[in-house]
Amino acid sequence: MSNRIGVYVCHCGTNIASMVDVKAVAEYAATLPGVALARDYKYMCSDPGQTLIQQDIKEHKLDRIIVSACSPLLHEHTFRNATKQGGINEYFFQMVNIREHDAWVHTDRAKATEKAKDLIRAAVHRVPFHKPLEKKSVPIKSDVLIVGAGIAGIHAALTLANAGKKVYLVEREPTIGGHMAKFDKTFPTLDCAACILTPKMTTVKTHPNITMWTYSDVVKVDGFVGNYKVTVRRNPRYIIEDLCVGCSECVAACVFKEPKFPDEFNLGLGKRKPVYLPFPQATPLVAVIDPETCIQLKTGKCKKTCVEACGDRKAIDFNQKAEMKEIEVGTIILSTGFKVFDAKRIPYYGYGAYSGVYTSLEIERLVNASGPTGGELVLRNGQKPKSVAIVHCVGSRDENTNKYCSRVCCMYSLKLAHLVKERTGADVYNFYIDMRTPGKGFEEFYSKVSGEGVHMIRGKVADVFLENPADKNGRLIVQAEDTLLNIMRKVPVDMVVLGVGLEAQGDANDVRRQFNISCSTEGWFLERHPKLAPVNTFTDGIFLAGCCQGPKDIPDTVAQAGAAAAEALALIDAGSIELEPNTAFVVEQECSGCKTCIPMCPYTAISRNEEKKIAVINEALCKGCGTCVAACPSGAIKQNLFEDDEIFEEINGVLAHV
Amino acid sequence: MSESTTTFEPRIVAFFCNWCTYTAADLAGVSRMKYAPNIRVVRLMCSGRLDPQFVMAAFAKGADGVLIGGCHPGDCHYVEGNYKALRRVTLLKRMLADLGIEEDRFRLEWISASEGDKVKHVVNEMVAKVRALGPLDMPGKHTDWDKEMEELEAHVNNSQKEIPAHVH
Amino acid sequence: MADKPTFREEIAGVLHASMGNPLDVCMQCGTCSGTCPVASGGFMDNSPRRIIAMINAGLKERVLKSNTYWYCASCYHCTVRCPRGIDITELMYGLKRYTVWHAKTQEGMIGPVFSETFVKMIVRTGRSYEPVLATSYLFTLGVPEMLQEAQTATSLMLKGRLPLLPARIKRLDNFKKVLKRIIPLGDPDE
Amino acid sequence: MKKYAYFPGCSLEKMAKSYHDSAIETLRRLDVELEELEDWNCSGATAYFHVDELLAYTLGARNLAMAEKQGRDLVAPCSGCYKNMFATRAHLQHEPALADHINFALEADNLKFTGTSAVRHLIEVFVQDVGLAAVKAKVTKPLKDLRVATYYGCQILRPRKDHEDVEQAHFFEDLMAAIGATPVEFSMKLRCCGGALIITNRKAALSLVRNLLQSAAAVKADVIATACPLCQVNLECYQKLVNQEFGTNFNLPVMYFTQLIGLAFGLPPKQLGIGTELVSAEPVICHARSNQKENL
Amino acid sequence: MSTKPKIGFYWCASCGGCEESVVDLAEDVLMVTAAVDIVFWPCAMDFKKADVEAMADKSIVATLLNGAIRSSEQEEMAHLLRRKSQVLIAYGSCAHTGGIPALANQCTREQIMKYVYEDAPTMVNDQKTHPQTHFKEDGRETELPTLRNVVRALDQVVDVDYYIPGCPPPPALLKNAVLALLSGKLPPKGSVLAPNIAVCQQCKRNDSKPQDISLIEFKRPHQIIADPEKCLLAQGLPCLGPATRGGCDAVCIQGNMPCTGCFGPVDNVHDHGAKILSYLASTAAGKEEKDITKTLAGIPDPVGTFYRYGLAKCSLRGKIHA
Repeated sequence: MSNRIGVYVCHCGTNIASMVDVKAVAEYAATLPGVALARDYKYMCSDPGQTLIQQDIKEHKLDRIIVSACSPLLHEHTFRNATKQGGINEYFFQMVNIREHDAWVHTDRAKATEKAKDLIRAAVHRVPFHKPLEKKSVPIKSDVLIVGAGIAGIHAALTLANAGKKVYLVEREPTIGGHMAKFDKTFPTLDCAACILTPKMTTVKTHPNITMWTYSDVVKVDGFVGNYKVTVRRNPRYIIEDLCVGCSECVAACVFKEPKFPDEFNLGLGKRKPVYLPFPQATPLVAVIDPETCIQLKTGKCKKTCVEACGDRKAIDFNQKAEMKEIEVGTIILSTGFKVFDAKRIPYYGYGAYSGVYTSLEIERLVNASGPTGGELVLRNGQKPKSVAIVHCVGSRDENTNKYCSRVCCMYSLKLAHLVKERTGADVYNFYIDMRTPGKGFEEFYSKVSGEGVHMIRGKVADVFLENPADKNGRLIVQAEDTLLNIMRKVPVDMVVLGVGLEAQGDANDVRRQFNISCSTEGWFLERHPKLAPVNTFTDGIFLAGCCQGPKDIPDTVAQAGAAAAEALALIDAGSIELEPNTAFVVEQECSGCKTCIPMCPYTAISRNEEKKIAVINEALCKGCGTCVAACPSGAIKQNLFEDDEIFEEINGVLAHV
Repeated sequence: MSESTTTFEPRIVAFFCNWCTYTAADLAGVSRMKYAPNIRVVRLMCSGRLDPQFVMAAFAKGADGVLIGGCHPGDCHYVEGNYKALRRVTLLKRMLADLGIEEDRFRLEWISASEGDKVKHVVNEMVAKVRALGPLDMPGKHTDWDKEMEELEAHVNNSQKEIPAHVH
Repeated sequence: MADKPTFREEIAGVLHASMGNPLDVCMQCGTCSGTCPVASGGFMDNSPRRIIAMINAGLKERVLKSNTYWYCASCYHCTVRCPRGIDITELMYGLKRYTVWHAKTQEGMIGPVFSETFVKMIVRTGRSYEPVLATSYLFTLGVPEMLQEAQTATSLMLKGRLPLLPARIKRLDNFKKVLKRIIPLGDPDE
Repeated sequence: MKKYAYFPGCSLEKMAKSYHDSAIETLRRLDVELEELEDWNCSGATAYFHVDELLAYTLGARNLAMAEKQGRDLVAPCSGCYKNMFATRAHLQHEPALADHINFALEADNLKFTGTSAVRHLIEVFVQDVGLAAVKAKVTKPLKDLRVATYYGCQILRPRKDHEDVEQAHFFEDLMAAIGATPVEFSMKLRCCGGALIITNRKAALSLVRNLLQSAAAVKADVIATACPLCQVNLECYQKLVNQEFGTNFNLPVMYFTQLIGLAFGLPPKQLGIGTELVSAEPVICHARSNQKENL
Repeated sequence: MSTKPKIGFYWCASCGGCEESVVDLAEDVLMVTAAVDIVFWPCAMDFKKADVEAMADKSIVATLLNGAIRSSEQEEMAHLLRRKSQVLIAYGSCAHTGGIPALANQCTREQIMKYVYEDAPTMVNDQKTHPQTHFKEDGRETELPTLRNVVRALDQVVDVDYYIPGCPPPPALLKNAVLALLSGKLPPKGSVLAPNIAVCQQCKRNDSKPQDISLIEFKRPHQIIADPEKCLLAQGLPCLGPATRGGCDAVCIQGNMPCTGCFGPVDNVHDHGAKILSYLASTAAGKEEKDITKTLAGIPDPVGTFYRYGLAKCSLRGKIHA
């Protein structure tokens, strides 16, 4: 086959040239069959470098281009573009990595040069088999789905809605607001969470561009970037949302005179009735009836005093059924948040066993004016604690639980130390391993709290036990080595606050599969690139915001939510997205219909054409991994850019010299 | 033999997945780690694309070793491609052993995008092992096997002079 | 590799059994000390955490002078709680071995003597025998302890809980051969 | 009848004979036979690891190899022996090279370690293999309202064995409940008794014993149940010294769980080796008797 | 003298089944013999090598040669027939891909000789006498063929024009080939004269195959009584139908036995065994290495299974002996 190949060897300044004899390599390349021209040049990625390619294509009638320079992951698109500008199909191009994979990792110039020659020869063998390909472009629907309505979801939703995009905001709890709605004050500024969050929550409720579905789950996700088809289940709350005015008269009228069931929003520290409003600023301000505890729903035999109370508003509907909503969106933002570490997993801290032991989140509720004690920080026996130990790193930085640092615990533990002191004047002891306060105003906050006379003890708490083994409600001894004083500390306290870490949601893995993205080993959703694509996922059109991607404080969460919204907007406003054409396709007349390929595909892109009795690949769903190609027993499936012949030739080429 | 092992430079063909191992190799470069220059990387989108035919071809064409690199189990960019690779490689290992290819010549490693040092470590280790094994040199072996045919071919085609059709 | 190993490396070298992480991952949180019943009782001159820090810092002499590891009750509580997965109890064993081999054990320490007597006895008989044990270390005890011990011993004797004759295993010769193949102890009977 | 290779360990020959007797007797009632490991040797104890690891493994491996010869799982009633042999097995399986080395040595006694015999602690046999239901079924004299402090000690659970969470085990309590006794909230049940230090670092050891007795007494335990001879000796035989040392006056019976089970099975105390204590177990016996009366 | 096109048949390292298959043409044999003039067919008619040598080069229109090339004699005949024939057709699996005889490439010639003449249980040979290739007695000398290093497919020895696959090839393929020859309507040189599509396409059980059969256990034919309606692979039998060229009407599967791959690969596949391996491994379940290994242990002899008819054409051509 008579190709006219152009080979370009980049010096990359001295990066390559210092370890690879670029001249020799170019001269060698010129001798290879099909090579019409071979040059070396200082900076191929520079404008003159690219122009060089374009001119040569025209002047020397080149029909294949090989650039051996840095990693294709860096400059492939640059040179494809140059090739295109030169007037031939951009996929007649092949890149050879002689920097990251050669010059930079070797010390023997002769051998590095040999390697460069081999790699270029492989490309020279390969390119004749390259076919002209077109990038496929898919349109982007402008509606956006946001899953999870904590501060991340709320912020992203408002950003997009204000930009005029239609947003579906889905939340599985009866109210939006997430964890932030449970907090009292926020570090380091100590402004009250409710004061900054509730206005945003109401805006979400009233915003014309936002469809807010609480008490709802995403049950099905089909499609691909630009047009996802999503099914959302709206669970019955037995209250007609549009008719309820949130007057809570039904709650007052409930046959249960006293609240009797653990109240989820207050983590069981308070009680609620079967019909309830999660908290005063709940959004939507609509009651919920819990089918597990409501007599009518369980037995059908109740006086239904609530219905009476509701009167002609007729908002209560005991026959309400789950409702399925089908929506089509172009992009998706996941902001499903986190769960706090279950302190029971560290039994020697006594959570659940000793009444004096609390989690930090419980304390947030206890010091919160809208909490179960109306903001009074008291023990379960109603008394104010005189001494309080705050334990950092509970379930974090520990091979037995979670290896990672949860990032927010040091700061919120300092915040709680401040609040506890402020509310009770108790002696407060913070037990920490390392005090981590990297953030705007964080270190200042640390010194402020230290200045308030909080005892800072450097040492991980090793044990919490009862002062009197017989009295489980009595005082506790917190034991740790004071690693600075180098003595053992056994501090008697009335209350122990466990600074529990952050964990991925229990169902993160199911969600991940549902949206076909990856999780890190700890279960956090995996970003496309830790630095350069922190809110993208490996699935186009799906973005991450907030703690579902990893522990974060509120400022970072909001920032990231903004970024995710911006990424979505960028896609939407572009109107369409171009995808690499490295997809697989079936050569009809060679397919025997053996079905081997069908289960290979993680994206269900392969299906069977029943009348032709062969496999067909939906190009739009194919992500181009090539697993089906390797599996196809009769080589009837081919992958663009990675056809068998191309790879076989690359192998032959790299080994050709003897 | 000892002479040849001293001068022998193993040729190892590596198939790296685009998202984890190829990126890890880039990272090794960016971090200026140094490793043996005996490896030649062929980039695939996913270790699941690895067709055992490629491995056979590489050995047949003169590779002394073949290295496969993919994302760690659970981390595959294409969800499960690496498991499929694992299944194929597991069986291929057995078959290669039956075909007399030493175990150390064929290796699968999970190397995530952040494990540049692992690329270095794995490559160096493998090069050392293969160097110890000496050349595989399939092309050479095949030519040796076929030398035996030259004599007869010459004999049949040259001994008899051309017999023109009109003789009969 | 040619240059002499650091103290940390030496210690790492004697930690066969440890399936735990290397010492240098220690973050000095003090969980081990806080968990250790002996350390928290104030009996160790250096807490386990400090010992690790000293090893990492290469303070060999100080470590060898320390009584810490001879006070380790091998309860493994630190090991299961260490947030960095270090097998601290094994480390303590390692340090004991190190000092015994390098004959660096401190004066007046009963631990080493006891252990060695114990080992010698087992090598001789294959079984342990409390009375021999007692006599072999009694002289190292202070007078009150010696009395206490005698006192306890007698009462046990009266209850028939102390053996009068040392036990021996049957295939003692084989047993000794086995041990000789592991390390040449010389003749255990000497 | 299920059979095990039984490794009594040195102390059960005399010092803890009552443990031995009660174990044999109670298990017989449960259709389990402990067939003594032929020519067993000391498993190394903790002291051994102080001097030479390799020898310690060899000692353990010899016993394991002999159990394999008997084709049975190996049962140790002593937590120390159990831990050593459990660790030995785990480690040799984990490091074939080491196993080879040690097997070379074992040849001298025509033995070979392959790892086929599992290592079980006596209490695991009751809880996991026999099962609480089976135990319960054999109870004739439930130890009603006998407040038992279940003392696990260290080496049954630690270092991590294939057990429920090492930090919150409760099988011992379940076992005691199964024989009708009342397990108390013994918060120090997993803490160390300092057994390994009683000779070498007397003061430290005694203080640990003191802590344990204190916390058991605080919750009004009638008896401490143990599953290890060393713990038993420490908590019981040295109680007097503790009292001398700290001016306390503990008088708390410390019995083997097998003895308590035996009583619940209605076996005569003598058969269970009761009567050789330095802290009299009489109160417990009386309690059992009084129960019997009630039952009549 | 006949003007009918001259046809030759020859038989190298093979079982004779291919010769049988010619007879299997049944009455069509008459059609063939009527249409052509068989000038060489040692197993059926009395010709000698000398007769062939005497023929004019390229005077035979087509020779159908079956059997692999194992001995110097077979090699010589291959060269000779190549020279005398316009078209040389590798007939049957052995000539096509080495066939069963090529499984011998797992052993060295020496190993084989030693086994056959010394170690085989049926062998009594105290002197350990081995066959000699050169024999001399009172002045008379003879040369005997030697065994080659390896077994070769025909095209590894001489240039081959066409291939008719199968062990043995079904009569239909032969008939079509002959008709094509007579009509001169020949496909491009090097073609395999059978459909370029896998057996599954012709298999009646194809529809019964579920889309996802993640096998946790491979079975061997003797271990189960296969349901005659259902896909054999779905029943755990490693059926090579998906990876093997069709044209056989899936006869084996009709006989309730899995396809063993005698037709060799389709055009796109370079290394039949490797492709079979890839596809079978792909149908195995399991994510943990131990589970996978357990499942795949159901294929006890990969080489023998994947290269049953094609070891000569395996990229490595056989086992490497240190």
